[in-house]
Amino acid sequence: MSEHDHSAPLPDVELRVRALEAVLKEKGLVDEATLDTVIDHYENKVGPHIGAQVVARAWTDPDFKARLLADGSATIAEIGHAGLEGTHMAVKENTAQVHNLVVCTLCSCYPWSTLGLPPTWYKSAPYRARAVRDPRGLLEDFGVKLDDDVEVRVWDSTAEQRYLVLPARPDGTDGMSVDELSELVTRDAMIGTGIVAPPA
Amino acid sequence: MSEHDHSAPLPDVELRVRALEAVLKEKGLVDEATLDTVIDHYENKVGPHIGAQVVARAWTDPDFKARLLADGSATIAEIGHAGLEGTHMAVKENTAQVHNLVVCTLCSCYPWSTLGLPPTWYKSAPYRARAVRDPRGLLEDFGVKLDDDVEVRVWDSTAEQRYLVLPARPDGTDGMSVDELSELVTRDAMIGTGIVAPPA
Amino acid sequence: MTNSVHDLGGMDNIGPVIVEENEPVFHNDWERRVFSLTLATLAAGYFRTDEIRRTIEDMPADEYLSTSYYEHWLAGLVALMLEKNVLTTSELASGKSERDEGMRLPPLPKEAAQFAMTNPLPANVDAKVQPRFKIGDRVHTRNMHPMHHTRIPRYGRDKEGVIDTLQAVFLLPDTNAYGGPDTPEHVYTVRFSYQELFGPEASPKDSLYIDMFESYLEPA
Amino acid sequence: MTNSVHDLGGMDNIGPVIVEENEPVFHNDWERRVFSLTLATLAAGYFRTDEIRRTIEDMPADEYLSTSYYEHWLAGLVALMLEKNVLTTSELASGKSERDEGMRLPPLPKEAAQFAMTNPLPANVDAKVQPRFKIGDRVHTRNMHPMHHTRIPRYGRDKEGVIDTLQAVFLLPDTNAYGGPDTPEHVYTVRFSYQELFGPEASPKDSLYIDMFESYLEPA
Repeated sequence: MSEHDHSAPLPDVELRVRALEAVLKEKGLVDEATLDTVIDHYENKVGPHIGAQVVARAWTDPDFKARLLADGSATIAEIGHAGLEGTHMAVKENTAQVHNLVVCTLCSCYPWSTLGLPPTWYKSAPYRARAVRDPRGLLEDFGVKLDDDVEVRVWDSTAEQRYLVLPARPDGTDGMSVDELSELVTRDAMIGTGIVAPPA
Repeated sequence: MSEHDHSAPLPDVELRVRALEAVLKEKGLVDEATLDTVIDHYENKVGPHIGAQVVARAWTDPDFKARLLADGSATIAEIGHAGLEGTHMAVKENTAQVHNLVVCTLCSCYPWSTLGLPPTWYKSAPYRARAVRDPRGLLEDFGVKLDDDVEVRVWDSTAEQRYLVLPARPDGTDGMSVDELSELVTRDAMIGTGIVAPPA
Repeated sequence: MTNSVHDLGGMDNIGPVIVEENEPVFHNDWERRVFSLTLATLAAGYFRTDEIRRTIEDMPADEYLSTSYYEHWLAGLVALMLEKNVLTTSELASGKSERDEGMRLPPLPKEAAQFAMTNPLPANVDAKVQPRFKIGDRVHTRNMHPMHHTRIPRYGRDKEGVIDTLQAVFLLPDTNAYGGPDTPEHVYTVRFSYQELFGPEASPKDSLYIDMFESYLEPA
Repeated sequence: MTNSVHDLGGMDNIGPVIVEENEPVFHNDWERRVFSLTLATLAAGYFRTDEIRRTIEDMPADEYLSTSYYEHWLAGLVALMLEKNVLTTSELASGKSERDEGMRLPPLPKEAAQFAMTNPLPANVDAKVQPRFKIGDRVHTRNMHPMHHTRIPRYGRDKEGVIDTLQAVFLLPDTNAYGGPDTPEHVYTVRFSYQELFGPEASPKDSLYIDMFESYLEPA
């Protein structure tokens, strides 16, 4: 995972990527400005802060929350957060009785336009295998200990719809603004592998 | 799969085996003469020639064949071929209507005392996966083309019983002796991935 | 392919889930390049998302398990570029264009990329297909093991569930992964009890929801 | 473990079956040594066959798929020797004995090895257990995914079959793989139609026979 030392010979994978890119460019099939735009968008523009805004707004606006749960796609799009891997959205609410967890066992589908690109662990074979096999054990490893009477709902995202978990609003947040609340919301809480902790 | 060049550094696996053996011997837990006996037995004593004798005898002795199919273990033991991974034996007869194929999907169970140790392909992940998934396609790759009206029976050897296929006796072998017949019988024919060809 | 090792749901011993603190979006420049080249060629029309899912799944199983996510993308993208005759193995080896035939589409303009990344572009199709099932219907998932790409996970086959949601009409991945023919089908969210999927020792309270194309289902 | 990648039956894309002409019994001396060390320690009583099956299955999935058969044995044997406290990781690293505590059994004499390799030593147990099923009974295999070693293959779970043969009473691998407790059970050969296992597109003529311990089965 560490950056490659550029004085050492290039590993095979880097060489292959360079060759592929060089040929596609020499043939005029891809445009450098487009590649830069794509990279900039996912590296700098989208990320969990977008989902956190959606969550914080749902916590403070009952009407928005009701619409969000009824029609995730339209409601998220209405506040300007749509795009690739995020046009068809379903939002699942965590409550005292229900805990939702999202996985894509067959590849790594993820709501890019609300959470950005997924972390490596979400895309990893171990997560994809275990999230459906043993969600409660997995959640414990993530530090989420659920009471036995909480119902776990695992969403295996195998088609075009993407899932966002609406975490429970923590205690001690009365009167906080949408922006303040959104600072509390973590990426993991919107996947279901975390809960939102009360402010410190 | 080729022999290691001894002038090059030893690969990790050889080093680990040497260390394991050295420690077990230094502690006095294994005996060199026993290791040699084991290796000699499986490298030089047992092999498909034993199964071939069983098959040839079944082809020429209807009473032996009947007993073999009814009680493989006792009948093979009665002619002196028993031992580890071959004490519980079932023999399955190939006919014009039925073709049998043996696999162990979970590891590589195999009738050591009648066929010797299995070939690498039998133990390989591809064979174990495909023998149950697509036995007819697999058999074609082995050069065995079955008519559609032949019933394929695949035996997945998951417990203590080991399976031996009794291949069909080829045409053109009338009057041949047990020893002559046994020369025709291949290992693959006794696994079910081959058939016994008529004498050339 | 259907039962390749990519179908990981429910497997054991795949290793621990390792979380990297403060993980960057990309770890290396080659990951950036693979990601953006894939998106640019996908959006330009060289292939469909289901097609690259297929070519990634067709990686050898041990290689699939021992390589990283963007190595999967690279393998899938290269396989598609070769399959579509966009380029050749010789060109990939040399890093130089050697001929002019092959599939050619205009490069995706950056404005189009920007639009696709930030606007709702629904993937569903406006086909007049009546849904076979309604919310609350009990369904049985087919015991299907086709020798092609599919999106019904192995752990969810030959099981009973309940229609939870009607999503919309989308193109069936089983044909879409080969560039067509287009097969519009309703997609449902189907709820399964953990005990139905993993047996009586599984949690009696918990449920698994799987997105299912209509032809994966029959009435229970 | 139950659903590890060793449970290969029915998977796709695992690669081609490669046949080596005139293959030797062993390819290298280390294979001879791994094989004979395993047999000598097994027969001396350090572990049961089901135990080394378990430790082999517990290899990481990508390593399992990318290593050879005797590398599996080596990994399984080393894991057991450590688990049984026969030796330590430090001793394995140094190749030298460093202490005298730990499991100790007399070395297997060569005569005992010779006898075991050439004589019928039945593995079944003489327990007075009535079989629950008889030939011809229809059975349903349990939808079981226990978090331990088992020998019911994944493709054969939650399916209907017919008792073809009563074999004998053997020790259930699910407990035997941990050195006990001994659980004597009848083992049956169960016949399944290909269509039951792999769906209506599978051959209507062909059958699969799987050895099944009694507790893997319930009446259909």
